[in-house]
Amino acid sequence: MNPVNYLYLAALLFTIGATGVLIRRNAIVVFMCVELMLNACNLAFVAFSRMHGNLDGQIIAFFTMVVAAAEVVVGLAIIVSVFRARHSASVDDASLMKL
Amino acid sequence: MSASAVHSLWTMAADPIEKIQAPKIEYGQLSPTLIVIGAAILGVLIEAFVPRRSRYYAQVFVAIVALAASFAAVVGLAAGGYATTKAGIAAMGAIAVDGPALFLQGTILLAGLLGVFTFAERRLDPAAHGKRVDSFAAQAASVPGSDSEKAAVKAGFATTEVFPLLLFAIGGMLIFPAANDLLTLFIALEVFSLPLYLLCAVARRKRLMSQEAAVKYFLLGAFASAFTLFGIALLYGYAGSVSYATIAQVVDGTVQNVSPALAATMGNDALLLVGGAMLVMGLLFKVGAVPFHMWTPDVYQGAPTPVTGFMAAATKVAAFGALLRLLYVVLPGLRWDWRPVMWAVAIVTMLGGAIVAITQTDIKRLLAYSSIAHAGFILAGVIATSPDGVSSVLFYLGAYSFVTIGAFAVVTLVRDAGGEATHLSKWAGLGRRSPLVAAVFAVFLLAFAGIPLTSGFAGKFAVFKAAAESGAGAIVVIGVISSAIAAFFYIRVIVLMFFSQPRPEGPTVAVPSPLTMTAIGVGVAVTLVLGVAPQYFLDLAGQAGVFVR
Amino acid sequence: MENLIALLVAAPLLGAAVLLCGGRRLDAVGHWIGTALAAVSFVLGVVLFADMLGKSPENRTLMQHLFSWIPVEGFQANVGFQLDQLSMTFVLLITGVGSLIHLYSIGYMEHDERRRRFFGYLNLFLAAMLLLVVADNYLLLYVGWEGVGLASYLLIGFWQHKPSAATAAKKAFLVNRVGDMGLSIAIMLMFTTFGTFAFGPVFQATGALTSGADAPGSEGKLTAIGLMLLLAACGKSAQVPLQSWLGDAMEGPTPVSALIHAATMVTAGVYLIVRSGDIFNAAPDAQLAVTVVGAVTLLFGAIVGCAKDDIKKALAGSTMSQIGYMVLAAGLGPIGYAFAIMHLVTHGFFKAGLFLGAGSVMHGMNDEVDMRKYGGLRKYMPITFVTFGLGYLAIIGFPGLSGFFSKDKIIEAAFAKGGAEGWILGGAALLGAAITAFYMTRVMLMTFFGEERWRHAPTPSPAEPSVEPAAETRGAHAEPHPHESPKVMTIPMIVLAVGSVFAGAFFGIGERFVKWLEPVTGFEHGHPPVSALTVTLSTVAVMVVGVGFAYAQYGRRPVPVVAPRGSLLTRAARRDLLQDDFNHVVLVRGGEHLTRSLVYVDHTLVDGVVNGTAATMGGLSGRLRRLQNGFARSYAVSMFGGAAVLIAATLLMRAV
Amino acid sequence: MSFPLLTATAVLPALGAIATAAVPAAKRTAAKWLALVVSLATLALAVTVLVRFDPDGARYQLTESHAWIPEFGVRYELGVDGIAVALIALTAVLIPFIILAGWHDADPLETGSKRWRPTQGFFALILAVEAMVIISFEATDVFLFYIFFEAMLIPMYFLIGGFGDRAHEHGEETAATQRSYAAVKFLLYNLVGGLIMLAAVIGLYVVAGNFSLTEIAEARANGSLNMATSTERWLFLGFFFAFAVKAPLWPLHTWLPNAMGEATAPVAVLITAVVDKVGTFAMLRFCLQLFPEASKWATPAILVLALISIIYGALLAVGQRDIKRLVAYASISHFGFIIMGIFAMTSQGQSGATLYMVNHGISTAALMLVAGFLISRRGSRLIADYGGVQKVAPVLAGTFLIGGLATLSLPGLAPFVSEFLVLVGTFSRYPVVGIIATFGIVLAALYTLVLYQRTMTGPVKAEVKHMPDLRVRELVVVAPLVVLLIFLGVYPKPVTDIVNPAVKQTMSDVHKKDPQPEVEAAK
Repeated sequence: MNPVNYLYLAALLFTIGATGVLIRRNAIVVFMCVELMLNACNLAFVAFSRMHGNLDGQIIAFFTMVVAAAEVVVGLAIIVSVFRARHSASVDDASLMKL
Repeated sequence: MSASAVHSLWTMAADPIEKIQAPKIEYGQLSPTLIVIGAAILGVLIEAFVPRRSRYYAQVFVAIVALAASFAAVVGLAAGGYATTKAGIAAMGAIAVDGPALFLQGTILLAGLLGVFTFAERRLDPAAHGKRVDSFAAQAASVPGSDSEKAAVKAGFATTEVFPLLLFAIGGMLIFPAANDLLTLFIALEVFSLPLYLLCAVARRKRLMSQEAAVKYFLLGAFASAFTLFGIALLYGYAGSVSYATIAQVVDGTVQNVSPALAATMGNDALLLVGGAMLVMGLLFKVGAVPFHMWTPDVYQGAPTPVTGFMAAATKVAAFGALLRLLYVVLPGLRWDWRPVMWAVAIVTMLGGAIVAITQTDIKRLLAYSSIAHAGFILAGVIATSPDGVSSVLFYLGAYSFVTIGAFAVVTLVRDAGGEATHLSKWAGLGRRSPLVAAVFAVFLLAFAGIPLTSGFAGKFAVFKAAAESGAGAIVVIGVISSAIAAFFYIRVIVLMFFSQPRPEGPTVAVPSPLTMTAIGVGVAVTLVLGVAPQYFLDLAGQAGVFVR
Repeated sequence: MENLIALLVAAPLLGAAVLLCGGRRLDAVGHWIGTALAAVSFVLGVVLFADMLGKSPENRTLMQHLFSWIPVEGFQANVGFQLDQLSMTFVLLITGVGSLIHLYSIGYMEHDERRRRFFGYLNLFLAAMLLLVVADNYLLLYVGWEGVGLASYLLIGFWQHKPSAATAAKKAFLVNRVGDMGLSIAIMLMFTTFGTFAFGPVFQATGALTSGADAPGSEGKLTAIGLMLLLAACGKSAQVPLQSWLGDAMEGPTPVSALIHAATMVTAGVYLIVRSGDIFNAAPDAQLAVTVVGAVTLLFGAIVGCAKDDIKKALAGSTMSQIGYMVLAAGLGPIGYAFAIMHLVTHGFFKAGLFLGAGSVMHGMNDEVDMRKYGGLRKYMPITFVTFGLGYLAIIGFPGLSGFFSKDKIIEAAFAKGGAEGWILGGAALLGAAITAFYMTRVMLMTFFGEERWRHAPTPSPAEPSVEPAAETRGAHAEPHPHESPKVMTIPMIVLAVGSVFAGAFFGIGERFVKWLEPVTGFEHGHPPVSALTVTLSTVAVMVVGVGFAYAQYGRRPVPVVAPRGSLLTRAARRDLLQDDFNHVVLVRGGEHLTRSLVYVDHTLVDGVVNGTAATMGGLSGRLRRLQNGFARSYAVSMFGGAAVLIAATLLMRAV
Repeated sequence: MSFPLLTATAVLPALGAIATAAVPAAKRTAAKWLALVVSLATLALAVTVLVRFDPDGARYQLTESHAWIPEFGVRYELGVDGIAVALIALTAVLIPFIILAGWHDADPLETGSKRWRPTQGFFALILAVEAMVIISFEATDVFLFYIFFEAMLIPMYFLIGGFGDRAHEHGEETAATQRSYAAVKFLLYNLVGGLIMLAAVIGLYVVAGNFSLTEIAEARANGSLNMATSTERWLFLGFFFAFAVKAPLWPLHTWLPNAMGEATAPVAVLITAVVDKVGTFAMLRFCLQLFPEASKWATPAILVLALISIIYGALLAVGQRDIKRLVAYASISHFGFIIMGIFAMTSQGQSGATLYMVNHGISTAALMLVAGFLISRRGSRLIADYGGVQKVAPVLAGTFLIGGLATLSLPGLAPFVSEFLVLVGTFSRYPVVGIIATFGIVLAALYTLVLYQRTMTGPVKAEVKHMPDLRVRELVVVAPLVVLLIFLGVYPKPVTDIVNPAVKQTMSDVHKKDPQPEVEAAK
C-alpha cells in the first residue's frame, strides 16, 4: 500500500491535534493534543523512512518519544502545580496577565 | 512442508548484521557543551547529596566555574582557528564548529554567566526568618499561600535546582546554533526549552503569575515545537536525510546517486516549502517574531526577573543563530521563496512591537515588546543573505544581550512591599531619589533606542547597512520609522524617571550584592564600549561570519 | 581736510556715546557737553565750507575712503565720505540749526531729570544725519537714514511713560521702516543693475545705460529704482501716503519737533531725491510720480494744518505741506533741484524758528498746546511774538522775506514744467500758497491776538492727550502766567528769525544759491508759459487772499474756546483726512486678526498634525493591545494562523 | 604629527563636563567656577584655531585623520574651513556668557540643601553640549558628524526638561509637565529627523562606500562617483529633513517655541544660538557638497519654505503673549533668512548666511539673556505683566532695546550686514523672493518695538516698581555682547575675510556663478 496514505493520515492527526489545542480548555487535554501532534510527526517520520529506505526516520521517532516523555514530565509538573494553586485545570482561568 | 517453509510463514530472513562502527566524537571541539552539560549533571548530584545549607554555594560555584571554563574552551577553539580555517563538522555531522557557532556560544556563555550572577543574588529580598533569600520560591512544589509554603520558608528552603536547570538550558542553547542536522536541532530546542519552562514557574513573589507564565510558555512552546517537528519530518521526507549538508545539496540539486524514492520526493516542492515554513515558524516562535510573539509579554512579565533577563538575552541569541544557519546553510537554494516572506515578518515585527509598546504600563512587559521590536530589527539583518548580514546579526545579538540582562537586572533593584515594583507609575521620580540607578537604566534605554555612542546604535547601523546593501531599502526606511516610534516609549520612561515628581509611597531601590552589581556594571561597560569603539567586535563578528557546510 | 569730514560725524557720535554710557555722574554737565560737541561739528563744517569756497566750483568735491566695510565676492561696500556743495549745504544747516536747538533745549528741558539722555539722543541724531548727508554710497546713506530714524524714535518717545508718546514713536519708526524697505530694494536693484551702489559709479552707469542703447528696458529698471527711492523719501519726509506719523511725532519735546520734524530729518527725503537726480532725470515716469506726490502732499498738509487746534500739529501740517513743495520741485528735475534745496534751507530757518516760538509759548503757558486757550499773548512774550511773527511772514511768502524767494521760484518752476502738467502742478502750488497763508495767519491770530482766552481757562481737558508731563512739575493746574522765556531760549529764536528774514534774499538775488549747487545738481532755466512776474504777482495775490480769509474768520470774530463741530472737511482734516482711521482699520485691525488666526493655525494645524500623529499611534497601540487578551488559546490561534499564512505565502511565492 | 588642536578644542569641554559633574554636592560654587574656567580655556583654544587658520590656505585645515570603524568605512576625520571656524568661535564665545548668565538657574530651591547635585549637572550638560557642537562643526566625516549631531540631543533634552524658570506663572506642577512636554517634543522631533537622516546616511554608504566628506565630494567633482538622479534626491531629502528640523524650517518648527519657552533663558540661547546653527551649517557643508545637483533641484521649494518661515515666524512673533516664545518665533523668521541665503546660491547669499549665523547667535543671546534677567526679576514670562520697566531699570531697558534693535537688524549693528547680504544675494537671483523677504524687516520692527513698548514703556506697573537694575554679573554678560554687535556691525571684515574663500569653494561645488550686473559700472 502506498506509504503516501500514511502521510495523509499523519497530516490529519496533526491537524486534529492542532485543532484540539485551539478548542479544548482543559490544560491536560490541550497537552494531550500536543502529544497527538508529536505522534503525527512520528508517523510521518516512519512513513518517510520507509519510503526512502533508510532508518533515520525511525530513529528520530524514538528520539521524539523520549522528548515527548520529557515534555510530559515537565508539563504535568507545571500543570499540576497550577491545578493545586487554582483548583482548576482550565487554561482560560490562567489569564492574570493580559494587554 | 519444510520447516523453513513453515518458518517462513511468520518470519522473514533479516539481512545479516554487519558491524556498526563506533561513532567518532571530537571531544575537544565539543568541550564547551560537554563541560556545561557535565556541570549540570553534577549540579543534579549536588542536589541529591550535598547538605541543604551548603547547596547554594556549591551550585553557584559549580555553575560559575563551568561557564567560565566553557567560555575559556570556546576562546581556545576560536584561537585555535576553528572559527575560520579549521572550521568543520564534528560528532559525525551532528554539530558544526565554525565561526558563527563559536561566536554565539561565547555570547550565550557570557550571558549565562551574568545570568548566574543575577540568579544568585540574595540581598534584594528582605531576609526571611534571618536567612537571605533569592528571587526563587522556597519550595516550588508547595501551593502558594499554603502552610507547606510557610513551613518551607520558615525552614529556609531554597530552590537551588535553578542552577542545574540553568546549566541544562545553556547547554541546549550551545548546541542549538551549532546543530548541523535537524534532529540535533530539535533535541537542542527541547533541551533548552524544558528547563526554561520550569524556571519560569519558580518565582518567590507573585507565584500565581509565575505559574501562569510557565503554563502559557509550556503549552505554546510545545505547540510550536510540534510544528517544528512536523516541518523536520517533511524536510526529511523531501531530502531523505536530516543532515543540513545533504538537504542543501538536494535543494539546489547537486546531490549524487539519486535513489528513485528520493527522485520522487525531490520533485515535490510542497514538501520542501511547507516543511521549511513550519520549521522556520518554530524558530520565529523562539525569537518572538510577530505573529508568534504573543507568549513573550506574558512570560516575560510572569517569570522571575533574573530568568526573564537571561531568557530574553540567551534564547534570542541561540534561536537567531539556528535561524541563520538554517536559512544560510540549508535553504539558500530557495532564498527567493523565503526572503519576501521574511521581509513581511520583519516589517510587522518591527512595527507591531514598537507600536504596542507605546501604551504599556508595566516595565517588564514594555521590555518584552521592545524585545519583539528588536527581533524585527535583527530579522532585517538576517534577510540580507550576505556575509555582512551574518556578521551584523552576530554583532547585534552580542550587543543586545548585554543591554537586556543589564536592564532586567536594574528592574530587580526597584522594589516595594510586594517585591519588584514593575508598574511604571511607581518609577516616577526615580531619578530624583536614586540618580545613579536611574542614570544606568537611562543608558540601557538609550541603547535600546539606538542613540549614537551606545552599542544599540552600532548594532542597528550594522544591521540596516547590511539590509540596505542587499537592496532592502524599504526595510531600512520602515526600520528607521519604527525605531522612531520605539524611541517614544523609551523616552517616556526616562521622562518618568527624571522629570516627574516622586510618589511619597514610591518604591525603594535595594542595594544589591557585588553579583548583581557586576552584572549591571558589565552591561553598562559593554554598552558604552561597543558604542564608542565597536571595531574590534565588528572584526570578530566579521571573521566569524562564515558558516561551514 | 578730508579727515575733518570723519571728525564732523565723530564729534556728536562721541557725545552720544559719552552721554548715554556716562551714567548719572554726568547729569550736571551733560547738556553742556552735548551742546559743545554740536558746536564743534558746526565749526568744523564752517572750516570745510571756507575751504570749499576757496576752490573752483568744478572740483570742490571732497572724497574720503575710510575703510572697506562689507567686502564679499562681487559685493563691495565701503565706508567713505563725499562732501560736495549739496552735502555742504546740509552740513551747515544741520550743525547750525542743530547747535542752536541744543542751546535752546538747555532751557527748555531744564526741569527734566533725564536731560542728559535727551542731549545724548540729540547728538546721536546729529551724527546720524551728518552721516546720511556725507555718505558716498547708498548703503552708508542707508545707515544714516535708519540712524536718524532711531534717534527720532527715541526722541519722540522721550517721555516714555506717556503711552501716547510711546505709541507715536513706534508708529514713526514703523512707517519709516516701510520707506526703508523701498530704499533697500532700490539699493538691491542698483546692485543687480550696476553691480555697485556708490554714488559716482551708479550715476556714471546710469549715463552709460541711457546713452548706450545696449540695455532695452533699462529705463524700466531706472524707473523702478526711482519709485523705490521715492517710497523711501515718502517715509522719511512724511509725504502721502506715508505721512501719518508726523502729526503724532509732535508728542516729542518741542525742540525735537523743531530740529528733526521740521528743519532737518524730514527733509532727508528731498536730499535723497536731489542726490539721485541723475537717476530721476533718466526716468521721467518716476519724476512725474515725485511731482504728483509733492503736489498732493502740499495740499494735504495745508488742509490738515488749517483744522488743527494743537499749535504743534498745525505747524506739523505746514511742515508736511512745505516739504511737499520741495518734493514737487525736486520732481521737476534740473529746473527744480536747486530751488528745492533752497526752500529746504529757508524752511529750515523759519520753521525751526516757528517751532521754537511755539515751544516758548508753551513754556510760558504751562505746556498748553491748544491754541483756543491762547490769545493776546503778544504783550506777555514780545520776543517770542516778534520772532514768531517774522517766521510767519517768511513762511507765507511775504515779499522780501526768505519764504517769498524760495517758494516763488518753485511755483515758477512748476508752471515751467509746461503743458497740462505744468498748469496743474503750478495751480496746486499756488492754491497751497493761499492755504498756507490762511492757516499760518490763523495760528498767528489765535495765539498772539484776540482776547486772552487763557484767563479762567479750564485746565487741559483730558480729551487733549498731548499734555507734556513736565506739566506736573510746573504746576499746571494753576491759572497760567504767561511770561517770556529765558535768554538761552530766546537767543536761538532771534538768530533763526534773522535767518528767516534774510536768507532768501541772500540766496535768491543773483541766483547765488543756484550757481553754488549747479555743479552737483545741474540747472536749467525753466520757461513758464506766463512771465515770471505774473507768477510772482499771483503768488502775492493769493497770499493776501489767504490772509484775508483768515482775518475774517479769526481776527474779526472771537475764537470759541471749545472747537465748533465744523464742516465735514474740517472734521476730516482734524483727523488727518481719515488717513489714520484707514490705517487703523485696514492695517492694525487686519494685522491683529491675521496674527491671531495664524497663532491659532500654528497651534491647531501645524502642531496639531504632530500631536495628532502621536495620538493616532497611541490609539492604534491601544487597539492592537487588546489582542493580547491573556488567553493562551487565542495566542495559539494567532500562531496557527501565522503558520498557515507563512506556509501559504511560501507556496504562493513559488507559484508566482 | 602636530598637536591635535581640533580634538583638544572638543575634548577639553568634554573633560570639563565630567569634572564638573564629579564635584561633590556641597561644593556647588566650585563647580560653577570650574565650568566657567573650562569654557574660557576652550575659548582660548578656539581663538588659537582662529589664529592658526589661514583663510587663503587649503580648504580644510588643521586636519586630523585616524581610523575609527573601518567596518563601516568610518574615520575620525576633523578639519575646518572658514565657515566652521567662524561658528566654532561663536560657540566658544557664547558658552561662557551662557554659563555666567545661568549662574543661579540651577541653585537648590531651599538654600543649604546638602544632597543637591543638579547644579553640577546643569553646568556639566552645558559643557557637554559645547563639546558635541564643536566636534560636529569640525567633523569632515559624515558618520562622525551624524553621531554627535544625534548625541547632542540627549544633554540638550535634560537641560530643557530638567531646568526651568524659577517662578512660573502657573505654579511648579504645570511648569514641570509643560517642561517635560517641551523636552520630549524637542527630542522626538529631532530624533525622527535624525533617524530619517540615518537611512540616508546608510544609503550614502551603500552608494559611496565611505563617509569621508572630502573623498566623496572629490569623487563627485571628478565624476568617478555619479549617483542616479533619483538616488541623489532621496539622499538629499533625507539629510535635509534632519537639518530642517534642527534649523528649524517651517513647518517643522513647532518644537522650538515650546523648548525655548520652557527652558531657562541661557538654555534657550544654547538652543537657538548654538545648537540650531549645526543644522544650517550642515546644510551648507553636507547638502550642498554631497548633493549639488539635488540641492539645485530642491532650491525652489526650499526658498518658498524659507520665505514662509520668514513671514510666518515674524507674524507669529507679533501675536505672542510670552516674551520667550516671541523671541523663538523671531528666531524662526531669522532661520528662514539664513536658509534662504544658503540656497540662493550666490556668494553674497552664502557669505551673508554664514555671517547671519554668527550675528544671530550674538543678537539673540543679547536679547534673550536680558529677557531672562527681566523674567528672573518678576517671575513671569507674560508680556502683559510688565510695563514701564524703563523708568525703574534704565540700563536693563537700554540693553534690551539694543538687543531688540539688533534683532530688527538696525544698520550699524551686526545683523544688518548679514541680513542685507542675504537679501541682496537672493534678490540678484530671485528678485521676487528677495522683495517678499524684505517685508520681513518691517515685521521685525513691528514685533520688536511692540515688545519693547509693552514691557519697557508706559506707566510703571506696581509689580515692577522695585525691580533692581542689572547687577554686575549681568552687566558683564551683556556688555561684551553689545560691544560685539556694534563692532561686527561697523567692521565685519575680519569675519567675511575668513568666510569668503570657503563660500567661493561651496559655490564651485554646486557649479554656480553669481549673476552679473547688466552694466559693468566704472569702478
